[in-house]
Amino acid sequence: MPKRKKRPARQWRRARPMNVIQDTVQPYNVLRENLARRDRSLREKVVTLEEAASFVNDGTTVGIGGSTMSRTPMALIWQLIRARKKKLSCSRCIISTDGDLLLASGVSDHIVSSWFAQGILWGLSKVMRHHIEGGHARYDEWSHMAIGMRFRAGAMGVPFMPMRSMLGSDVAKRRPETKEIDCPFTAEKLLLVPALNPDVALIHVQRCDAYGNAQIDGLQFMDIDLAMAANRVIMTTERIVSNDQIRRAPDQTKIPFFCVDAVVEVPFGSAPHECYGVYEPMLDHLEAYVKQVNSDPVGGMQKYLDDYVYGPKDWNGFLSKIGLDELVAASRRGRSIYDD
Amino acid sequence: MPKRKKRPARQWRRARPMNVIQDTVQPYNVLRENLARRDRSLREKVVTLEEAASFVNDGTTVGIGGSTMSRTPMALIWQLIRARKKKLSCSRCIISTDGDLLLASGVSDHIVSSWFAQGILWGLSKVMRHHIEGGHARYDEWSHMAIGMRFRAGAMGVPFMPMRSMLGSDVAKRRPETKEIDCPFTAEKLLLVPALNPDVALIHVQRCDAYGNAQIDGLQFMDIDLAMAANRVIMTTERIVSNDQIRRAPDQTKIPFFCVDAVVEVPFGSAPHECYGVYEPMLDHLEAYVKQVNSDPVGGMQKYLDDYVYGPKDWNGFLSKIGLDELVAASRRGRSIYDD
Amino acid sequence: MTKPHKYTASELLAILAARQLKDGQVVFAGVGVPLLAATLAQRLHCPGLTILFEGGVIGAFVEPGQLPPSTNDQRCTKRANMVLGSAEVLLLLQRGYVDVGFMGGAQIDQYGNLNSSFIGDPDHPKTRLPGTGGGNDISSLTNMIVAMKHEKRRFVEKVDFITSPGFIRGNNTRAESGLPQGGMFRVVTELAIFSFDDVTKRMKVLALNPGVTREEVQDNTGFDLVFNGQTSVTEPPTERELSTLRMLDPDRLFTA
Amino acid sequence: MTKPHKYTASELLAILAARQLKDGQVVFAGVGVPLLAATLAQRLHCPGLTILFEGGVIGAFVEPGQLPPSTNDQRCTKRANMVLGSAEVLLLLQRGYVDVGFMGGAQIDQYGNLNSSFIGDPDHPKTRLPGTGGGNDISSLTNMIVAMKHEKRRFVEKVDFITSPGFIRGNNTRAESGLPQGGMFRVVTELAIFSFDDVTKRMKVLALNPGVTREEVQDNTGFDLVFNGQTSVTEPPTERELSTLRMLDPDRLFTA
Repeated sequence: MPKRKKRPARQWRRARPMNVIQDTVQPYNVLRENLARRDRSLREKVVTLEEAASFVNDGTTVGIGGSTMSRTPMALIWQLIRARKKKLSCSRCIISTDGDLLLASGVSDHIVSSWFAQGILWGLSKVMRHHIEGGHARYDEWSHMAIGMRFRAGAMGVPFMPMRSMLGSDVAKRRPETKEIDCPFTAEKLLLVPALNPDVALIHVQRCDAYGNAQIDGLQFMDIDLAMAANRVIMTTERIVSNDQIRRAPDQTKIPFFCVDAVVEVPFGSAPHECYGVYEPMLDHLEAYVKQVNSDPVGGMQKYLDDYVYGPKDWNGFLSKIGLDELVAASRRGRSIYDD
Repeated sequence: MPKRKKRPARQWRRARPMNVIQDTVQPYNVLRENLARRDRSLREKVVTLEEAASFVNDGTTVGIGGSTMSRTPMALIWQLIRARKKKLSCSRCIISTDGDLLLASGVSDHIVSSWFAQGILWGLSKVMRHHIEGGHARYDEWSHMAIGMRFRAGAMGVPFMPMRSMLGSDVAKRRPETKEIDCPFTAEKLLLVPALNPDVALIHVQRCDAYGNAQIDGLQFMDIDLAMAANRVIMTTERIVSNDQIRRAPDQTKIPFFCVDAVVEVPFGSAPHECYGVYEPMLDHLEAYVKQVNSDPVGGMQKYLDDYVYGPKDWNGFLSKIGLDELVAASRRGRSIYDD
Repeated sequence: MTKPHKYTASELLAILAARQLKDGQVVFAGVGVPLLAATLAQRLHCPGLTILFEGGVIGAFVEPGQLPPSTNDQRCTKRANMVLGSAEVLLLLQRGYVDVGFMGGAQIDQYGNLNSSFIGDPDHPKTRLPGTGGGNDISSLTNMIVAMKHEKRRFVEKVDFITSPGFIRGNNTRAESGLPQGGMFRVVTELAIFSFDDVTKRMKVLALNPGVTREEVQDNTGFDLVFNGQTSVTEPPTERELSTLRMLDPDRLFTA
Repeated sequence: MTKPHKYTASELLAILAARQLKDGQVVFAGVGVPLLAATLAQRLHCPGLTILFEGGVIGAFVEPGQLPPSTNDQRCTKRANMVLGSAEVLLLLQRGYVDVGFMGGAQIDQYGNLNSSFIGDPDHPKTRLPGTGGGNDISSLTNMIVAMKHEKRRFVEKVDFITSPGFIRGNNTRAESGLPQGGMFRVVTELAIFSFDDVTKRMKVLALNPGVTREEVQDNTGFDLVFNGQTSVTEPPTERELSTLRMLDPDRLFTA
């Protein structure tokens, strides 16, 4: 059993009260003024991972792209942990081992999601259970579509979206932020879910140019709405390509440059999760991780953070610890999606 | 000046009353039951243009894909005219010479759109003016985004979308179908626009398979929402490709097969309008058309219908009348979008 | 072909679940047994079955031995007809394009309500479960088939928390809650197949699995089951069903 | 370089409109003079100008001599940064990504309201105009520059119909109508450049075009214009502006 290290004090603070900013709809004029102040001009915005993480302020709201073990902006999360960020309120449609890392490191004490475990293969996350059941952090549960509708309302610049699920369930009963209405057109019952406009979105893509024009292959999850909804977007990319390449197929651009505030080229930036068409999840690493942290959600997790996050010199150092064999095998499987 | 032929009586009937079906939100259970009855299985559905047009019933509501002079499902409209359809209520984000044809032929007496003329190059449509000012047909004007939000609500299975334009204008004042509310979250004024679920959508694409899985290159306008919103979709395509080709790049499929009820392969199916990457508008033909019909919106139009719609043996016969030179030139310009 | 073969409880579950699907249907399948069972049905009696995954996949055709570890992985998209956003694929349920939702369950009650959120008091839970994912959306918006393990602690009179609504408190309470469409259609376990009473919306036994008695089902259930005269006995898995299933999941990822 | 050159009224309009744009802005441009003027600005003082078109285009870079006949044509997309749906591009206005809306106008009033729907009584119109297109959305949601011909029948005290809202009835009536953002910023004609009073929101003369008098502007306007002491005189088109413009529109599609 790994030695239990003294954990930093911030990890133990109590969950914040209900009226955190992720629960409240930002007034339209505030949203507009925030956006008017952003530099939306066509300009290069390539930075280092360290610089990118420095743009995330403690106590702010963070939307995380991808879903479960796919296109997770893992390098950015890894860097936020190394930078000892605090009290971030994080939203993601489905959150996986990245949620463990955020809670256990003390970076986040509030998760907004529809599903939180390491992965369906491994049952419950003991790390999540430790933090949520212990009251050290909050996990606000919404239906998967509700998370999508909240980002969509945020992306569209409206305060809510109407929807027809969650009604009648206890999921809605525990979300006082929603409003049940009788439709003014049809008198049907509808649920209105509030817009979610995170202070910053973290998104990983297969390729983008130095301005932030991004192409996403395969599963796009909710990343487009998230990018449009957020007040800032930090984008990591497997590869930076020329603006000429982007302009040759403009209908393949999924996120336009003017919603992107920083671009970082990070090969394997979703490791140990997958990046569509580039690599599949690194399941050997993940299985060892799950075994270690679920057997000891405090000490095992701290040891993982020490060994894999705080320890390595840089992101390539982290990748080296996963190991070349697993990176090569994951890449081979990743590319196989295009074998047909 | 062309001889004025006797026009069919149906062209002269008065506009229908305000409560046509395009103005009312369909109850959720009705929408669901209509959809439950559709055969959504993976099956081949290739038919002829004549068969496709026969699926459109008189007096129903029709959503038209593309915008202005782009990817207009012109062959389908041409066939609806030949089949002497009546009293269709037609919606399109921006309607162009197709609107002239629909009104003058008597196929439609009700247009729902944001803009109606032949094209910005040619000023006002005298054909539109003749029919609308004369009270022979109705043109309901919405903002461009409102048309989009109405299709979107229809596509999402909700009765309305909230939006922030049209407020304060006379456009909204003339649309009693809208509802102005104070937002239950922010107390801001919002406009709710009702869902639009046309009985049938007419959509033209660059390629699809025999099941209806469609790829759309370039400008997609509102076609995806329209396809999801409609109770039936009739799709014409420049080319039918194999399902294997579709499955090799599933992230390029823009409309899924199960919303499509009929597929017709019609090369140059948008002529004389453009089809992105395949051909540009046939401006010589259009300019001659505009000159003829704007100088005589009744007789000139009837002559055009006789010569170009009723007269030709089939769609290729219509294309022959446009002329090979113009088709080749338009195709050359069309493909040039990919020259970079 | 109908003589008994050796099979595990989870193999039986997958095969009986697969039999519930009809060719030509559009099915929204969760990961695990549902994904496997839908894929099995597609290889057997439903070549025209359209499988949707929550990650954003339409018309999937999962490869043998390449089962995805979640419905958000690229493996789900191999030879699919369409890949789209995850809000978009969930909206297909709301619009009505889906015939059947097909999920697993951690805890179910007599009205088919599912709990995957909390064991105990939600404010001070004994166990915080992962949560709804798309489960709430699927069960709110379409007809449901649930495949799950049959244990007394999983089949309870009233779930601690309604994550994914079945018929709420029975009768018309589902529609009155704002859910006029869909509802529980079938529950499949290793012991029996269940449907729901047309009026009361209580769970009833439709068919017993081979070799299972009424008493055995009732003993493993935390509420009184409705039995009626039409309870039949299910045909055991055929050799073709078993061999196809084992070809699809050779590593026994979901049929351990 | 500042000595006078020969130019047409529409060339002057395009050049003066182009000068209103600033580098780094995101501008939503309508077809015709706005498209041409935005493209001209991009070739002159605004290399980093981002041009949006209603058909669904972000970051367009229209080629000389290849001006599109509408903003829904493929020519708009050549060497663009992104092509997207037309509802999506309009929603960018609502979310707030756009700095300037840039349109033509058929009829405008003293509060900057535009009419492109009806001449006369809307129930029995003398002329049914094409309608709003995206005009209502653009003018409702962002700051507007309007480039139009200056005629008395086009500059009226009160438009017959508010298609695209300016400041409605002046003062705070725009915000009170539910439009707290945006509004008329500039009107550019072949006679003068106009802005709007901060308080009353009435149109005022900002600068006279070369050789144009106050009286000439007032005589061609159907309402009393506000003049104040700061009215300046605009620099005439430079040779570079004219030659670039003529390179872009050699067929005089929009500068006849």
